[in-house]
Amino acid sequence: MATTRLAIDAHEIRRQFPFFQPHPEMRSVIYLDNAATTQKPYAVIEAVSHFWAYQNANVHRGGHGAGAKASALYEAARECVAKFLNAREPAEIVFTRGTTEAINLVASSWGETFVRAGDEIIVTEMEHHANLLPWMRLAEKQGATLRVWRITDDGRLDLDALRALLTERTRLVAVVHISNVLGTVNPVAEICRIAHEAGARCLVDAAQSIAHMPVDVQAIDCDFLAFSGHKAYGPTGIGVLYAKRALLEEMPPYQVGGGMVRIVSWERRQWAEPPAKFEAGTPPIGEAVGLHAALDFIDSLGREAIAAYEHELTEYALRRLQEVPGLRLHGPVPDRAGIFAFTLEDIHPHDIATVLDTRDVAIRSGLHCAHPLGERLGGATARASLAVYNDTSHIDALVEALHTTRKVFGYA
Amino acid sequence: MATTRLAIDAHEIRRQFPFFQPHPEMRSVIYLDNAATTQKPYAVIEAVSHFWAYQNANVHRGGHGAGAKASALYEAARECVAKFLNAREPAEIVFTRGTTEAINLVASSWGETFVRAGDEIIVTEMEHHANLLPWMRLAEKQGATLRVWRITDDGRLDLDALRALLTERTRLVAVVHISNVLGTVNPVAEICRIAHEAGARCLVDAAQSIAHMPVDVQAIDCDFLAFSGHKAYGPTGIGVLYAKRALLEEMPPYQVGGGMVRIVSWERRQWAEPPAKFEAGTPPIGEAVGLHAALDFIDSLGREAIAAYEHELTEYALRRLQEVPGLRLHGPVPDRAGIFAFTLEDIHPHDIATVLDTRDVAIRSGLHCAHPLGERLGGATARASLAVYNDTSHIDALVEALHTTRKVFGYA
Amino acid sequence: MLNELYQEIILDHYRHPRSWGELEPPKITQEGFNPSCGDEVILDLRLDDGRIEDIRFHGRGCSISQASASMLAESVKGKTLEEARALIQQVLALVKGEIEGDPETLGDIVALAGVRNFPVRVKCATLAWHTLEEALKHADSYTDWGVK
Amino acid sequence: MLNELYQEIILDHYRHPRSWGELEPPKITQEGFNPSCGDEVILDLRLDDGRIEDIRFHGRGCSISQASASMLAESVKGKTLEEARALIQQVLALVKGEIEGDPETLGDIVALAGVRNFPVRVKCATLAWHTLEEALKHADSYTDWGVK
Ligand SMILES: Cc1ncc(COP(=O)(O)O)c(C=O)c1O
Ligand SMILES: Cc1ncc(COP(=O)(O)O)c(C=O)c1O
Repeated sequence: MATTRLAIDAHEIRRQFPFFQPHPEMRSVIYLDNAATTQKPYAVIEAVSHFWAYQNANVHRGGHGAGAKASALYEAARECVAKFLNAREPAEIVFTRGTTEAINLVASSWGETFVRAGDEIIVTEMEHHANLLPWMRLAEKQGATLRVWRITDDGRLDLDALRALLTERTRLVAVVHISNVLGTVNPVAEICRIAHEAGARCLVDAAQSIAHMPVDVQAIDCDFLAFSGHKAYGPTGIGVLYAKRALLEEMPPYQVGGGMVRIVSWERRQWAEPPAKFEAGTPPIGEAVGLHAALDFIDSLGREAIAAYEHELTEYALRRLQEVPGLRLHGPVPDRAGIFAFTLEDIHPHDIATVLDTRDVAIRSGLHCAHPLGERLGGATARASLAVYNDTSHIDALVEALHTTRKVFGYA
Repeated sequence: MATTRLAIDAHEIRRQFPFFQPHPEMRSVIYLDNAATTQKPYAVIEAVSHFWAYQNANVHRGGHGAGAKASALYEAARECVAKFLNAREPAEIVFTRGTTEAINLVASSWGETFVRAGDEIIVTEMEHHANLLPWMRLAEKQGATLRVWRITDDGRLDLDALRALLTERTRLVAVVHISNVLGTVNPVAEICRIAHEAGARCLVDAAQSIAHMPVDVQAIDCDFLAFSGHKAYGPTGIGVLYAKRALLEEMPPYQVGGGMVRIVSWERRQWAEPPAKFEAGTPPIGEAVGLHAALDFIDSLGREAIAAYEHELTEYALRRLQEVPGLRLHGPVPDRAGIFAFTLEDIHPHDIATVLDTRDVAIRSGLHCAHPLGERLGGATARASLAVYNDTSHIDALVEALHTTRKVFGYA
Repeated sequence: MLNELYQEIILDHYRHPRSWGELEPPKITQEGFNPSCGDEVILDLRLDDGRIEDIRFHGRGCSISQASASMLAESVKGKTLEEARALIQQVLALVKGEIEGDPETLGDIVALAGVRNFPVRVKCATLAWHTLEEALKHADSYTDWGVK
Repeated sequence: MLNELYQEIILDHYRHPRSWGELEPPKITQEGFNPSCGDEVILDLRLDDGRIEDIRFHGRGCSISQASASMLAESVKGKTLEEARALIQQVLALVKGEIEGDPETLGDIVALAGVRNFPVRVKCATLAWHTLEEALKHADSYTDWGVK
């Protein structure tokens, strides 16, 4: 694979990550669990440390210069996210703890206001629990109906199936951008267009796409989009809900407390404008600074370049994995993202992961928080997932370790 | 003031904080806005950086050694909090984003399950919005009644007034441990006892007490207690809900998503056990590591010693503030915590804060997210608040700057 | 620097606000609010024949926001909408340090230039002016001055 | 190290579990679940006269958890409650590395000692044993073995 043709040099990029530097206390790991969380570059760690050390203060309602500076940093992070997503304005960006909270916020605030008994919500069969359980619960609470958009046998979504599911009662289509199990890249812009034609809103779970390809909310024309900082080279404790301004205006607050209210008396309350209306209490300030640095890191490489690089690496991985006897890969081939869920002979995925771990290859095993999909696929899988710092040598090590696993379990 | 008598040496403690070290880019600040957020010691910043650099992985559902280690660190933080609060077991500790989310969780999960039309909730007149708005909203939603426990003119709570408010319909008493405006230290153990006698639950907002005095949930016998990491020398993005195990068992989940569910199929769901049941999605892992280091920092000084030191400092501040002509201090004297909300002549608090800021004394001004209390006190106030790294020289600088403020505004 | 911010004339407007209060209907009422510090300015306007026939304000907040509102009320009364809009732009530019203020045309208002060294306080000084700007935006759409 | 973990005997129990399945009622059913990896073991027991008269298991999970359950079922069948409880303690101690296992008395079970070097997998090995421990805790409170 001619990585030189591409702007991305994974070896050079790894130098920007302490996790990949030799360290006396740590064994060096081939990290292929990026769908769970990514490692953090020095730039992110240092931005956060610098904030705690020298810039720390609470935001909102000033009083002193340090507070004003911290508020400015926090709002600069919001502007950075708005630009990163091509939102129309920073007010469309609400900071949350992560993807899960962002979707819970929508299900609770928007859902309980606009979804009524007899209405319908469409979720796909490949959703992560984060984009499934909130809708299941909302449907139960409101007496609405959950419609499941089944996947095809090769792990894709069929747009005609969506058209057949949509009715005039459909309020929302909830769809993952890239499946965290199958690696399927869903045509979210088309899905939004079809949903809108039927008068439904569309929410896109971008947890797995945000760090791996360009994500433009105006091009997709989604109503809501969610992602987590920690899967995009940023810290935990922060995520983003993007929502169209008009929706945020008509949604009631989610959590209530300080900072999201203009006036409170025993008789009346007046909420703040969005996005403040949805950010009760002290927000994740240091984490927002870290997310800002993480998105700058991604932009320093270029999302087109990242996508192209990871695409080539994915093609390589598909070729190499298919060489392993008894390996059964889920999800579409060849057109897919760098997330590979598989089984190997009758070896339980936890055992695969354990053997790989002894070879310092870090993957994940289980149902990957997508149980209904897991059932459809026949149970637990082992999952390797790529990020921009991985290269072909990591795939080689993975394949090598899979051969070892076969041997340990007595396969020739 | 004979600081030598005490184990606390604030000057020595400040050496543990980068914020108080000379720095080429920063002016050194006399930081008296600790009720908003505290500064962070090196130990916390380094624990967090070390985690991001070398220990980072997602928790839950292992697969590799790094994930197991990160999970162990996350659960060790929970154990640390449990010990710190003297909870019966780590399962009584739920990690949240902060105090605000913790109370929203209780109001939503416990409140919507156990508070019915006609029931009553008692909140005090000195509550922060975080312990007020969730109950206002719950009362509206459920058709319950909010009863306001008024403060006395010297800013205290009268227990007989509580007894008079309690009825057999009272489900909850929500009370702040230390008022973030008045500095009042409320007798929460007695309040819980009285509430329990009437068959009500009691929630304690410990945001302002957690870093300043011993807080023992078994001694207080509260049903719920909440605090934020960032006000206890830890990072933003993390806070704690303590709740008695039996309550957590009978409460439904708050947010739903990955990690808080055992089984999900299209037909059925089975929630995980507490505390996992209340921690949907990727939790604030790095932040938990930071909170662990922060509580270790507090314990390294000793909470009794901190309380004794801050008590002496508070006495000194009360004496010195009373020397400033035209200064009107709110809250009880002398028996109170180191939070001083005041007005000065007819000078607007924002102007006081601005003048102080030019003298590098950082305080806060406004209504401090406690609007109903603010109304009672006659509007905005300036607020100075102490932490363990402050000393008498800081109080002197504050008083000096207040004299300057008088002069700028034409007072002799 | 402090003395520039808190000039005598500012404190005088703060302590003795001009045109304080509310107008009787019919009127236009426009509320201004600074969420970052809680300052509030409410303007009551009566327009007639393309002019600001009368104006009052009330509100609460720091000396800068209230003095600025007082100066505004004093200076725009009697002006045409066009003149008022031009003045708003001039004051905003002054406060942000984009132009130097001419005491001849601006009068007391030049004192607001003192906020330039206090970035956090710029919003206090501009609050009333942005509020008026907002009120005048809708001026053409009012048929009856008493009802919005 | 790996070869110690995945000994032939473990793989054999994994692939050919002994006593797999469910009992007909009356029986005691106890479910065991490892939330950190999702492993599941369900034990069906019939007690009689202070003895484990019959036992079956089913579940899903890794080779360690399933092999361990299979070994458990094979070894405790016919034992008195007291003997079973003693065996549980012995196995837990073995797996945690507190004692060395005696192949004479433990048989295949000694193979479980291989998890010692894999802290994350210890819970897989102990799952079935903790599940049995839990089931026997309630043993005295059952009057009718078919109903809990
Ligand atoms: C008494 C009190 N309760 C609750 C809060 C809210 O804490 P947080 O903003 O960290 O959620 C604060 C802090 O502002 C407080 O002082
Ligand atoms: C597709 C998808 N959605 C949502 C989530 C949940 O993200 P978080 O745990 O950061 O809230 C994940 C990550 O596990 C994911 O892969």
